Amino acid sequence: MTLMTIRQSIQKGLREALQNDPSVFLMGEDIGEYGGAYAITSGFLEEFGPERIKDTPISEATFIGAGIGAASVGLKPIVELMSMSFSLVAFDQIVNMAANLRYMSGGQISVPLIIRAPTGAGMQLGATHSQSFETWLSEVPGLKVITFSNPIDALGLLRSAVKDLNPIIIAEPAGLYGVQGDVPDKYYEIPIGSASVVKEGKDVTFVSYGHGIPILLDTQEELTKINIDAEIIDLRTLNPLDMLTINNSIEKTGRVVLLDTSRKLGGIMPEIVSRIQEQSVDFLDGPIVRVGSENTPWPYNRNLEESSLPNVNNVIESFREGYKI
Amino acid sequence: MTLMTIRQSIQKGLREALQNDPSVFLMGEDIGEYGGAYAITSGFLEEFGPERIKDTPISEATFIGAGIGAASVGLKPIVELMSMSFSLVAFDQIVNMAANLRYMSGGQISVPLIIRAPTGAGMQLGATHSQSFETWLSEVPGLKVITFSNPIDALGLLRSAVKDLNPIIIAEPAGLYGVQGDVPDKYYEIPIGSASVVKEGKDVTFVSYGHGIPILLDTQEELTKINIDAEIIDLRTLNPLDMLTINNSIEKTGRVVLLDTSRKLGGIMPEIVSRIQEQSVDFLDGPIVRVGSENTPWPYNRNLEESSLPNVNNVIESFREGYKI
Amino acid sequence: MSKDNLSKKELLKLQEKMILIREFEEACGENYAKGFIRGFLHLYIGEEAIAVGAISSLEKEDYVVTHYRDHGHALARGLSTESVMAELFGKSTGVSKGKGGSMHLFDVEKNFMGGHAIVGAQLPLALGIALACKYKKENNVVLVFFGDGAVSQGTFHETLNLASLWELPVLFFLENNLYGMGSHVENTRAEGRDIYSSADAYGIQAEIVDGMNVLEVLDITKKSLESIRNNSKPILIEAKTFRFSGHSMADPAKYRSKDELNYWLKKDPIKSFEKYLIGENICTKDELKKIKEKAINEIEKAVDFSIKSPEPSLEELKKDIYA
Amino acid sequence: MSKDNLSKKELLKLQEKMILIREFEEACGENYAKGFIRGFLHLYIGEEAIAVGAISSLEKEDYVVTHYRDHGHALARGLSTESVMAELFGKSTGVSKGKGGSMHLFDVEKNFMGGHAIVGAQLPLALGIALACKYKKENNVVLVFFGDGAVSQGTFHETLNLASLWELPVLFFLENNLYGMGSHVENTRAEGRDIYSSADAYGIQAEIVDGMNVLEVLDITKKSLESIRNNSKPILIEAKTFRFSGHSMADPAKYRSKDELNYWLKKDPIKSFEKYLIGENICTKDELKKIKEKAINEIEKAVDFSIKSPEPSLEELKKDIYA
Ligand SMILES: Cc1ncc(C[n+]2csc(CCOP(=O)(O)OP(=O)(O)O)c2C)c(N)n1
Ligand SMILES: Cc1ncc(C[n+]2csc(CCOP(=O)(O)OP(=O)(O)O)c2C)c(N)n1
Ligand SMILES: [Mg+2]
Ligand SMILES: [Mg+2]
Repeated sequence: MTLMTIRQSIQKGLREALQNDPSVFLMGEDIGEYGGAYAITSGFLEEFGPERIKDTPISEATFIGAGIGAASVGLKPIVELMSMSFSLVAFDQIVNMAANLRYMSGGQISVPLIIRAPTGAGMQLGATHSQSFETWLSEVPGLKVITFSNPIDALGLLRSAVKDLNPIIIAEPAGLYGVQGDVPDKYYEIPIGSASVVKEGKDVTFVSYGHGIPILLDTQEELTKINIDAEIIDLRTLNPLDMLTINNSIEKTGRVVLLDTSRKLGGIMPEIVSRIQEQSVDFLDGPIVRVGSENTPWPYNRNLEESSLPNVNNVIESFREGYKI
Repeated sequence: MTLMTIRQSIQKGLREALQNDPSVFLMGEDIGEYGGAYAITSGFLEEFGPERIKDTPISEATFIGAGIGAASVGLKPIVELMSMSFSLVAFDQIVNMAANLRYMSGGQISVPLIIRAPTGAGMQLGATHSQSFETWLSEVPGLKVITFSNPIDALGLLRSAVKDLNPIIIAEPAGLYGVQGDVPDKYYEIPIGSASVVKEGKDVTFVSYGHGIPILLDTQEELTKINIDAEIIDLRTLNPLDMLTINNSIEKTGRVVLLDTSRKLGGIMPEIVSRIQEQSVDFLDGPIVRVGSENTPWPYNRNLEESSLPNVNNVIESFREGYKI
Repeated sequence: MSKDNLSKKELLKLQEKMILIREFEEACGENYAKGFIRGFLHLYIGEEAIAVGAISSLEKEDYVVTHYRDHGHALARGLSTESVMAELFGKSTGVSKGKGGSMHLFDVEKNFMGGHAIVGAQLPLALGIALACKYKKENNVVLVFFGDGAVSQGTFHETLNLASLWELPVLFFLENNLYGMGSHVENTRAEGRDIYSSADAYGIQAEIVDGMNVLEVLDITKKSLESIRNNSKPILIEAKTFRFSGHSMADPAKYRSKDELNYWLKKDPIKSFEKYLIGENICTKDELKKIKEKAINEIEKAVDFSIKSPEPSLEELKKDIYA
Repeated sequence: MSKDNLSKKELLKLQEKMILIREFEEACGENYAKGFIRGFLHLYIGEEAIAVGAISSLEKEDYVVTHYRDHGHALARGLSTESVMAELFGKSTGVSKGKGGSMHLFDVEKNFMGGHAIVGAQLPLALGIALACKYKKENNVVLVFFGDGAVSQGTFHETLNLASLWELPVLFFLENNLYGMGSHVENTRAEGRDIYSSADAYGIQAEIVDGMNVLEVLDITKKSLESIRNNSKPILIEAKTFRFSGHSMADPAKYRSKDELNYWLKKDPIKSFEKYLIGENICTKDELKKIKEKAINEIEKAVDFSIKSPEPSLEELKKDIYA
C-alpha cells in the first residue's frame, strides 16, 4: 500500500499508460511545461517528451476532434479538458462524432479516446466555470462516463479506461484532487460499470458520486448518533449505471437517498429514481429522496454558493423527513 | 377559426411579431431567399427585407451569440437553427452565455432571445441529424423551453415567447409541421409553463409532448375499445414544468404513463418521474410507466428507426403491464 | 498536365470513374423518387472531376475524410457501387450495414473514414488521423474534402491553424461549388468567392484549380501530395466547381439563375474530358460509349443487389454502440 | 501622437487612470492573499495602457465587451473602484451583486457588457451588440477585447468573418501579451506572434500598436473609431503587451524567463508615461506623486467599503435567473 492523493493516483495511472503502451499520448491545454491547470501532468513533458505530451492551443473542439481521429486509427489519446465547463465548445465533437462513429459505420470504427476533465462547483468560480456536464454526457449512447471519490478508484478506473475501446469521459471532482488514501501496490483494476459500497449499512441506502461521497461519509457518521446505520454507494460510473448494486442495497435497507452536488433537478439522479421506481420500489418504506444543489446558475459569492451546495444537514433532514425518522 | 397547419401558424406568429414590433428580426441559415430548410420563412424576405430577415453563414455559435448580444441591448432576435442537432456547435453560447448573463450580471441584463429549431427523429436522417437536445436545454436554469403538437398551441406559445424577456428555446417537432387544426381568429396567447389536457379521461394519465401526442391520441382511441378512458397531457413547456396539471390528473386517474419519442433513458421524463414520486405518488395504483425510444444512436434504416420509435402498441403494452389491466 | 504523363489506360480510367459516379448519382435520384432511398440525399453530379482527380492520386495507405456529399468520394476511393448503393437503400449489405445512410458512408478497409454530416466536423477528425500518421511515423497523407459552406465554421480555422502549427500531412480539399444550400459564397464570406488565400493566415500553401478539369485536379493533387510527403506540411487546394442539381433532393435550387447553371453545364467535367480524349485521339467515341454502358450496367446491378439485399435484422438496432 | 493634441488635464487623466488600475490590481492581489477575494483572479498589471488608451477614446454610448481579465477595462470605463472591488469581495454592493465575481463584471448603465470567462465567447456577443447598433441606426461602436489565446477559438474566425461581411461597427482589440496561460503564442499560432495580419483573410483593416504606450493606443483607437463611425467597417488593433504577473493568482509563471520579464518591465506603461510627462515638462514629480496618493487613497476606501459591505442575502441565490 502507498498513501497517495487522487492527484497522485491519476498521475500514476497516466504514467503507467504512457510507459506500457506507445500508442498512448496526452493532449490538452498547458499540460506540458505548465503541468496542467490542476498540476496533474506536472513533470510529464520532461519524462515523455513533446510528442507524447502535446500542448494545444485553446481550440477544444478541434483538439478533441483530433483525439477522435487519432483514436479512430488505433492510437489511444488521453485528452485533458481544463474544465468540464469548457466541454461545451466541443460538445458537437464529443456527442455527434465520438459517440456516433461506431454506430454510423456499422461497427467499423472504434474510438478508444479518453477525455479527462475536472468538474464541479464549490470553488467560487461562478456560473460559467462550475458546471458538471458529465451528467448530460452520461445520457449519450456510445459514451461511457466514469468518476471517483478516492485514489484507489481513480487509479483502478483509469486503468480500465485505458484498456477500453470506447470513448470515455472521466469526470474528475476538482475539489477532491487532494483526497488521500492507501493505494495497493499490486496491480488491480476497477471495472467500468460497477458501483461500490463504500460503507455497508442496514438502515438506509445513500447513493452519490464524486463530491457527494465525502458528504455522505460525514452524514453516515452523524447518523450513528441516532443509531442509524447507513450504507453508502459510490456510483463511480454514470454510464452504464450499476443498478444491481443499488437495488440490492435498497432490498436490504428499504430506504434510499440520492445525493447530487451538481444539481437537484435534472442530472443523473432522476434516471436513477426512475429505474428504482421500475425495479426496486416495492422494497422501499418511503419515497426516493433526492438531495442536491439549488436549481440556479452558480453564484460567485461564497455564502450563496455554500447555501446552494448540499451538506450533511440537508441529507439528514431530507432523509428524516422522507422516512419520518 | 381558420384551418391551418403548424407551419402556417408559426408563420402567422412570426409575421405578427415582425409587423408589431420593430425590434423583432429573424436570423438563420437560408431563411431568406431559400425560405428556410423547412420553408417556415418562405416569402418573408420579400415582405420584410434583408435587415429583418437575416441570412447567416454556417456559423451557429456566432450567429446565436450575436442573437444574445443583440437581445442584451434591447432587440428581439428570433434565430432559426436548421436542426436541433446542430445546436451542439453553439452549446456554449446557449448554455454558458444566454442562460447565465442575467444571473452573472446581478439581474442587469435580459436576453429576450428566441431560438427556434426543428427537432426529433423519424425521418431517416441518421445519428447526427435526429437528436432532441431540448431535453438537455430544459435542465438549464435561465432558459425556458417550449414545444407543441398543434397549430393553436404553436401560435399561442410563440406569441408568449415573443413577449417574454428570457432566452427561449422553441423545439419544433419536425414531423408535425403539416399537422392541421382550427386556429381562433381572435388574438389569444398560451402561457409558457402551462401544460394542457388535450383530452380528458378518468382511467389513466398519459403525458407526452411534441411527436408523442399524436401517438397518445391514437392510443387513447384504441383503449376505448377496452373501455379505458385515458387523459392526455401535452407538456407544451419543458421548463418550467407544469406539475400541477400532471398531479391533478394523477389524483383523478391513479395511473400514469410517460411517453418520450426522443429517448427512453434520460431526457425530460426521469425528472417528471422524480417529481411525481415526490409529489403525487400516493395517488398511484401502480408504477410510473415510462415509454420511449431505444437507448441507441438513431439508425438510418427505416425498420430499425421505426422499431426504436415508440408506437401505440408499446404504450398500450407498457400501460397494461404496469397496471395489470 | 498533358496526356504524356498518363497512359491511355490511366486516362480512360479517370473517365470511367467519373461516368460511374455520374450514373450512380442519377440512379440515386431515381431511387429516391421511388422511395427506396430516404432521408437526406446530396448528389455529386457536376463535381466528379474533383473526387476522381484527387483520390486517384492517393496511395492505398492514405486516408480520405469527407462531408455528407460523399458518394463520389466513396466510389472514387474504390468502395463498391453495390455496398454504397445498398447503404443508401438501408440494407444490411450496405457499407455501414444500413445504419449510416447517404451522409455517413465509411469503409475502414479502404481508409475511407466517412462521410460526416455536421458541416465542418470532419476537419478535426482528419487532423487527428494525420496526427496519428505522423505519430506512427507513417508517410501517409489525409485528404479531407469540405465545402465553401464549411469555411464559415470555427473548426475550419482551428484545424488549419493546428495542421500548420503541428506540421501535419493533411491535404485540405475545398470543393467550392459557390453555394452552401441556397447561400452564395459571396453572401457568407467577407472576402468573397476565392477562398484559398484564407490559408495564408495559417502559413499554409494554397492552390486554386479548375474543378471541372480532371487532369488539372489530378496534377495539382499529385504535386501537393508529393510536397506533403516530403515536408509534412499541409496544403490547401480550392477547386472551383458547381453542383448541377439542388443541394439535396428537397431543393429545387431556385436561388440560381438559368444562366449561371448553363454556364457551368458547359463545363461538365465528363463532357469536356470526353472532348479532350477524342480531340487528342486518345480513344474513340465507341470506346467511351462502352465505358458508359459498362457503368450503367454496373449501377443497374448495384440497384438490383440493393433491392434484393436483406434488411438488417432488428437486433442490429442495439449493436455497434460499444466496442 | 504628440502632447499637443491633448491638454495637460487630459494627459494627466490618462496617467491617473493607469495608476488607479495598477493600485487596484495590487490591492486585489493582497486581498486575495488575505482570502477576501476568491475564485479565479486575473490581474491586469502591465497592460494598463491598453484599457486606458482605448476606452478613453470612446463615447458614452459606445459599448465595451471584454474577457475575464477585466478589472482594467471596467475601471477605465468608469465603473467605480468601490463597486468593482465589492464585486470581487462577493458583496451585495458589488457591480453584479457579488454573483459574478472577478471574471464576470457587468455595468449596463455604463454600456460595459462584461467580463466573459469562456475564452472567445465574448466575440459573438460583441458582434450582436454591433448588429443591434446598426439595426437601430445608432452610430455607436462596440469595442471588444480579447487575448492572443482567444485567437485559437473558432469564434474568432466566425466573428471576424461576420463583422466584415455585415459591415458592423466593431473595434476588435487584441491584447497580445504573448501568453495564454503558460503557452507562448508561437506555440499556439502557426503564423507566430504577429497576429494582426490574420484580419486580412476577412478583409478587415488591421493595425499594430505598442500596447505599453498609452498615447499610441489612444491615437490609433481614436483614428479607428472615427473610421468605423464613418464606414461602419470593423477594424482590428493588435497591441503588444505583457502581463507582469502570472496568468492568475495560482500561476507562478515559471514558463517565462527573467530576461523576458525584465525586458517588458522596462516598458512599464506607467513608468514610461511618467518619464514622458516629466521629460516634456508637462507636470512635476510632485503632481504625479499626488495622483498616486489619491489613487492609493481611493483604493483603500474601496477595500474598506468592500469589507464593510453586507453579504448578499441568501434569497439572492434564487433571484435574477429569469426576467
Ligand atoms: C453545423 C451544421 N449546420 C448546418 C447544417 C445543414 N447543412 C447541411 S449541408 C449545408 C450546406 C453546406 O454547404 P457546403 O459546405 O458548401 O457544401 P456543399 O453542400 O455545397 O457541397 C448545410 C447548411 C449542418 N449539416 N451542420
Ligand atoms: C474555452 C475555454 N478554454 C479554456 C479556458 C481556460 N483559460 C482561461 S484564460 C486562458 C488563457 C487565455 O489567454 P489569452 O486569450 O491570451 O488572454 P490572457 O489571459 O493572456 O489575457 C485559458 C486557457 C477558458 N476559460 N475557456
Ligand atoms: Mg458548397
Ligand atoms: Mg494572452
